[in-house]
Amino acid sequence: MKADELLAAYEQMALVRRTERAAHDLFMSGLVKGTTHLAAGHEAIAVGASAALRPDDYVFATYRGHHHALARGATPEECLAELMSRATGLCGAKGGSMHLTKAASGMLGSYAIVGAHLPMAAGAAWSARLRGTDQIAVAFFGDGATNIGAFHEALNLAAVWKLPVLFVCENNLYMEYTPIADVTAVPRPAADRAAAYGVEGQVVDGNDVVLVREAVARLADRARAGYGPGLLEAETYRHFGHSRADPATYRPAEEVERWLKHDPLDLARGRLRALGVPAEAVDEADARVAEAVAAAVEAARNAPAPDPREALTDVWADGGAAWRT
Amino acid sequence: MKADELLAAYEQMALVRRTERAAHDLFMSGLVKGTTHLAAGHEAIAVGASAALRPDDYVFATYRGHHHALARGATPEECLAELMSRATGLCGAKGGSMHLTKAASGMLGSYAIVGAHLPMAAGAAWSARLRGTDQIAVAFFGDGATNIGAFHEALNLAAVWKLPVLFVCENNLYMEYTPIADVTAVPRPAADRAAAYGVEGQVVDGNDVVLVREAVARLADRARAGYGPGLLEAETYRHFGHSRADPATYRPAEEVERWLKHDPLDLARGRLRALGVPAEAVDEADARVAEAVAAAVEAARNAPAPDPREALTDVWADGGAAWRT
Amino acid sequence: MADMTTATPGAPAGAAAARVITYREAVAEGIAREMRRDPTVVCLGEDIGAAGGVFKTTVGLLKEFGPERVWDTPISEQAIVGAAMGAAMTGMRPVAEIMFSDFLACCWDYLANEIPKVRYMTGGQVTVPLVVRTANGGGLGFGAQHSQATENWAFTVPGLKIAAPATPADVIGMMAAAIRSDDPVVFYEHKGLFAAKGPPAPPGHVVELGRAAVLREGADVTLVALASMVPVALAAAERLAAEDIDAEVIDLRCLVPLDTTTVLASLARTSRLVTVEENPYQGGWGATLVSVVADEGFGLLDAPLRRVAGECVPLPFADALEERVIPTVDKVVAKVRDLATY
Amino acid sequence: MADMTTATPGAPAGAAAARVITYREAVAEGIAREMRRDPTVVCLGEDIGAAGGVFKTTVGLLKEFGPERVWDTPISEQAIVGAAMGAAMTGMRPVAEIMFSDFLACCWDYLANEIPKVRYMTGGQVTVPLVVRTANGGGLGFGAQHSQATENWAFTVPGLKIAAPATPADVIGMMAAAIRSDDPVVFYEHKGLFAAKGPPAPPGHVVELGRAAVLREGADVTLVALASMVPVALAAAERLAAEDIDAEVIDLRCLVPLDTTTVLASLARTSRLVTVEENPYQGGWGATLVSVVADEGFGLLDAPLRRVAGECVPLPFADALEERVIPTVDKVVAKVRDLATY
Ligand SMILES: Cc1ncc(C[n+]2csc(CCOP(=O)(O)OP(=O)(O)O)c2C)c(N)n1
Ligand SMILES: Cc1ncc(C[n+]2csc(CCOP(=O)(O)OP(=O)(O)O)c2C)c(N)n1
Ligand SMILES: [Mg+2]
Ligand SMILES: [Mg+2]
Repeated sequence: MKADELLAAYEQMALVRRTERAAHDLFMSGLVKGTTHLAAGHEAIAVGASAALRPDDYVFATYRGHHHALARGATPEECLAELMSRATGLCGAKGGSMHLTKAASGMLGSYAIVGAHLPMAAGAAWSARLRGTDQIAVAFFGDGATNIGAFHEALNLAAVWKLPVLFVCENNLYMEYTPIADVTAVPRPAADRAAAYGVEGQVVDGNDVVLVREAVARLADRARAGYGPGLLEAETYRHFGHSRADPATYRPAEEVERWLKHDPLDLARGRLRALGVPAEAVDEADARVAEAVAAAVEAARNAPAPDPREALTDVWADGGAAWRT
Repeated sequence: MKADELLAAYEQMALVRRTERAAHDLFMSGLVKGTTHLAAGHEAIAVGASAALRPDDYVFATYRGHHHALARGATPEECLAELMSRATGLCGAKGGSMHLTKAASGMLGSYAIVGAHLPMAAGAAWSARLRGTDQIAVAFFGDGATNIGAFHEALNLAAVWKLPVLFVCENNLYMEYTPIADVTAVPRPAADRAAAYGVEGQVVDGNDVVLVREAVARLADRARAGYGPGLLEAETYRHFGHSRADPATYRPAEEVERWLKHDPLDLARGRLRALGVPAEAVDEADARVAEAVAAAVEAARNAPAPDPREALTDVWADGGAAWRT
Repeated sequence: MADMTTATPGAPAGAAAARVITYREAVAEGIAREMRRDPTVVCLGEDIGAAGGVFKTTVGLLKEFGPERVWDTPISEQAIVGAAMGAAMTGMRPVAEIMFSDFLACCWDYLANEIPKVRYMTGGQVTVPLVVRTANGGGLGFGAQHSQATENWAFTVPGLKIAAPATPADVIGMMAAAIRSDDPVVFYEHKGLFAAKGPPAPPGHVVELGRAAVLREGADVTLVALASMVPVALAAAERLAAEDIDAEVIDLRCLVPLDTTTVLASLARTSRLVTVEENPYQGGWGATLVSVVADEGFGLLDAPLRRVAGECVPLPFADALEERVIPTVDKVVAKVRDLATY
Repeated sequence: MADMTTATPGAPAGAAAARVITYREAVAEGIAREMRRDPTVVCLGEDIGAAGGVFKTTVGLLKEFGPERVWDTPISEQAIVGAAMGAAMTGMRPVAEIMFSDFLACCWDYLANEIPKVRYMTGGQVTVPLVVRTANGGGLGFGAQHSQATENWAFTVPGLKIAAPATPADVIGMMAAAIRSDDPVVFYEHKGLFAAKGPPAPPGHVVELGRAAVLREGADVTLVALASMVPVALAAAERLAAEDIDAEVIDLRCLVPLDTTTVLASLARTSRLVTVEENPYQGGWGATLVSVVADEGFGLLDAPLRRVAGECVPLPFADALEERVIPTVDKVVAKVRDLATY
């Protein structure tokens, strides 16, 4: 990545980090209902992958998907408004934190049933091929998702049909509270399964935005060129607990410490320094981000609640919800 | 296998073959309703595996399960009576061809949803371990089942929990009418997936009862000793079509010919010859089998139909079917 | 259950001499018509290509449309329906086959949690114009895991349209409507009707989803049926006519949208209603219909509302047992006769 | 939906001073009591061990019973329930947790096609004494895929017993009955009730499955509710009392066996019936109950049968929207008031 690209990526990651921090604080102060699954720590995966994708490619994410929505162009305000149950939210407050979606920019949704979106991404890739475009589709998922049946079915179908789809595992070492190693037959939950589908398994440092971008770019090129699916396991760690107010006490202190020292933003800052980008440029990016998120929080706070009548819209393509005559 | 063991195995295989032939003829003459999935050609897998198992081990089979029922001690009469909708059938004519079960001898059922019984077998193995017995469980399934999610989940769970369970794939090269190679990402649908669960993948000539017995015995010993699950891919071929009256015209003639020349009964006969077993001994076995199956057909034919009132029994453990007060 | 495979409900009088088409052929014809019209329609499923489907309901499609539009899949129900969903969200109109409707259980997450909800939970950002076709129902001795009438599973989930035609012409017309629908449709083809014959559908035939058909007018009691129970209800009506009980027979055709208007209008004429359902009594669609009627049509009622439904047991294998479980003409006649004297 | 998390339906008068237990604690307590009694009872599920379950409903079990009886699983719903089934067939009494009831869709084949059918289709050769526990229902802003009341999915399938307690004591008593049952039981624990408090259950407390509880007697109308709708119905009854409408409130407690005897007996006193269901109207259990009543209790009726049920939409995230979808005290009161003047 060139310096300006990397700086832009850094700023995007910082935006995710700030937005997640804001989401956390808003949740703690009771302004976000239900649940949240924050992606702080995972920023480099979303931002690095996005940098390697085209705007018309398709992204499918999980309930831990704020970073993907933001990386694909959703604004912090749209995201936070959704979390705060505002009519101006990405999904009009019908979806919530777990279902952020920005279809207009190819972010085709956040799915909260583990693994369910992997076949969908294969289907979007199939569709691209049928329509003769050279779009690709990417599914992001957690380490825990590698043990569910839909993973297996999606990988096999994608490989047999040589679909232009990438499966990117965000391996943060834990399901909710259980270490993935305790419940998985192989050390690399995703990469060690690749051979079962005749695809190459690759592991990447998911906290290094440059390496992620490179790895995704390579797999995206292959997929676009008709060589079939890619499977990438990106190692990362979450800074918050699994969801809501989880203090994540099940994680050993040294492990947390080690990973916090291997922070995606720090790594990018180091790389920027090495590329000779002046510290002020980084500070300015940070300042822009701080301002943007603060403004977003404010705007979302002031946005109206949804009209209760909206509960009975959007089931059908005609906009309504009638199930009988 | 010693000569007498092999002769016994041969006779069992011949019994399966004859019973399947009878089932086919009865179906064609309208005496078997619904459907059948005959296992002629697959005999060595059931018989070889059974020879390696203990009577108190558990077997779970598919809709193509007549050979497993017979190998585990169900009589041809019980099986054919079930197929012919008789009250004396294994399941009282409630199950039919696809659901042959003989729980009393550890044949815990034939399941007609592809792949569904793999987790069950894992569960039976888990139960054996919890109860402190050294029983094992075996699930037999087709090549087509390796692409369904339950396969993946069962293998992973069994490996993580080191369960005493064997997964034995009867690879007959086809799903119903579609070659397995057309829809599977790897050449060996089962064995090439083994590494994804940290288990050893092994391929065996599924038509050679001696080799099957050996392979299963080795995996069974390992499993019983606490080393966890085994995965075995047994190559075989079906002599009839997939089900009912399927003429199996989708299979190339040379392929059919090649496999018919590699017949489990012929192979066993050759081995018996090599062991010095006199031809008459084999002929006598054949004769016993012919007589037994003819008698079974006759007995099943003459057995009574089930009492229609039986339709409303056996839902609940109290024997009844009441869903409301 | 011979009546299931040979009856031709709704055949216009005098059509006997015209060309007839089987229900089974109508499936392939219905799909083919839409594939000709619209290049975004593609099919996928197990053994649907070269083999023409295990029920021979996709015969000819591979030949006419080629392997880029007719896809054989692995035994991966989740991948089939999940991929169909992803394709539907991105510009295609996939028609996915799930071989037996019992196997919907293997991809139920997509039918219950994904397909019917994604439009709503994204605030209307995406649509999912897909059809999941499946062979439904019993009466053929296929046993507990290949015989269920599972339309009620789908009926518990808002966001799915549910079609279940009873005649070849309706298969074609409703298939057209289903494939053209921008909403997801679960399309139940009844195994017991595949061999049934009926008049072919005229070119361009479309049967709007959610319109019940009054197949027989009557003054004394309304019978409401679906799919294979339609010929059963019609046969019962004939027998009842001989006893001077004049039954109106309604083929619901769809569960969602549910045409309660037609049912309530009929009730206004007959004051008595009996549903005829293949599915188990517990959780059957007839219950929901009855609950609408017991509320909104209460004032019209002259007698209890009755349901002839399957027994609450799994489907047994043997004919003698299966007939005890699934509604038959005899059972319908007995229930209606009893009601008429209320 | 504060009423859902704090109400204590069925608390005997004067119990306020006694020790109370939360519904959440009652789950763990109910399981622990059976594990102490019977060494064949084992638990499995995601995060149920060290973490004590994501709803903290299995807290303490790992500590008391150790890892050979409390098993953390991968995210593999099919393996969880499938393995439980295999274990149940071979001498164990597994208690499997499916974290949210929506995820039952991921292992639906086991609930729909395997567990409820294997006894029947083997002619009674095997039994499947297992419990599948799951957190059910909405009202907490968890959105479309984590909020459904899915007991009706199970209700469409004969062969499953269905329990859905509304109070901590019932959780314990029904858990005992469920685990001791030789039949498979789907045990719905309501998320909206986890924080609810109530009197603890006495030692050895067992509540037979299939017995509804009349929680409030009344002469004018019968309200039939389940799980989180029980406190809603009770609150509505209080409000209606102020308007001189005397409502009887029945907590069904189970869907299978369905206690229609208690309901019909109540109807004989009140002549009016309203169901209160969290689930969508289409396919809800109330429909089946109404269809029994509209048939067998027709002669007792003085007014239409009514159902207060969820709207037929997925569950939305925002409170303001979710309240529009799920029945509330206001909606129940309005519906009953209207009926009382019929
Ligand atoms: C099918 C299914 N089972 C269980 C859950 C509950 N659940 C939500 S997130 C989660 C852990 C997922 O772990 P992982 O895939 O590693 O993703 P992460 O949360 O670590 O990003 C679980 C078990 C679910 N949402 N869907
Ligand atoms: C989940 C599911 N999908 C589809 C089917 C229909 N079906 C029955 S047998 C079969 C082919 C199975 O092939 P394989 O596993 O190779 O076993 P074989 O029949 O060759 O012994 C299919 C697709 C089914 N029974 N279950
Ligand atoms: Mg994780
Ligand atoms: Mg095969």
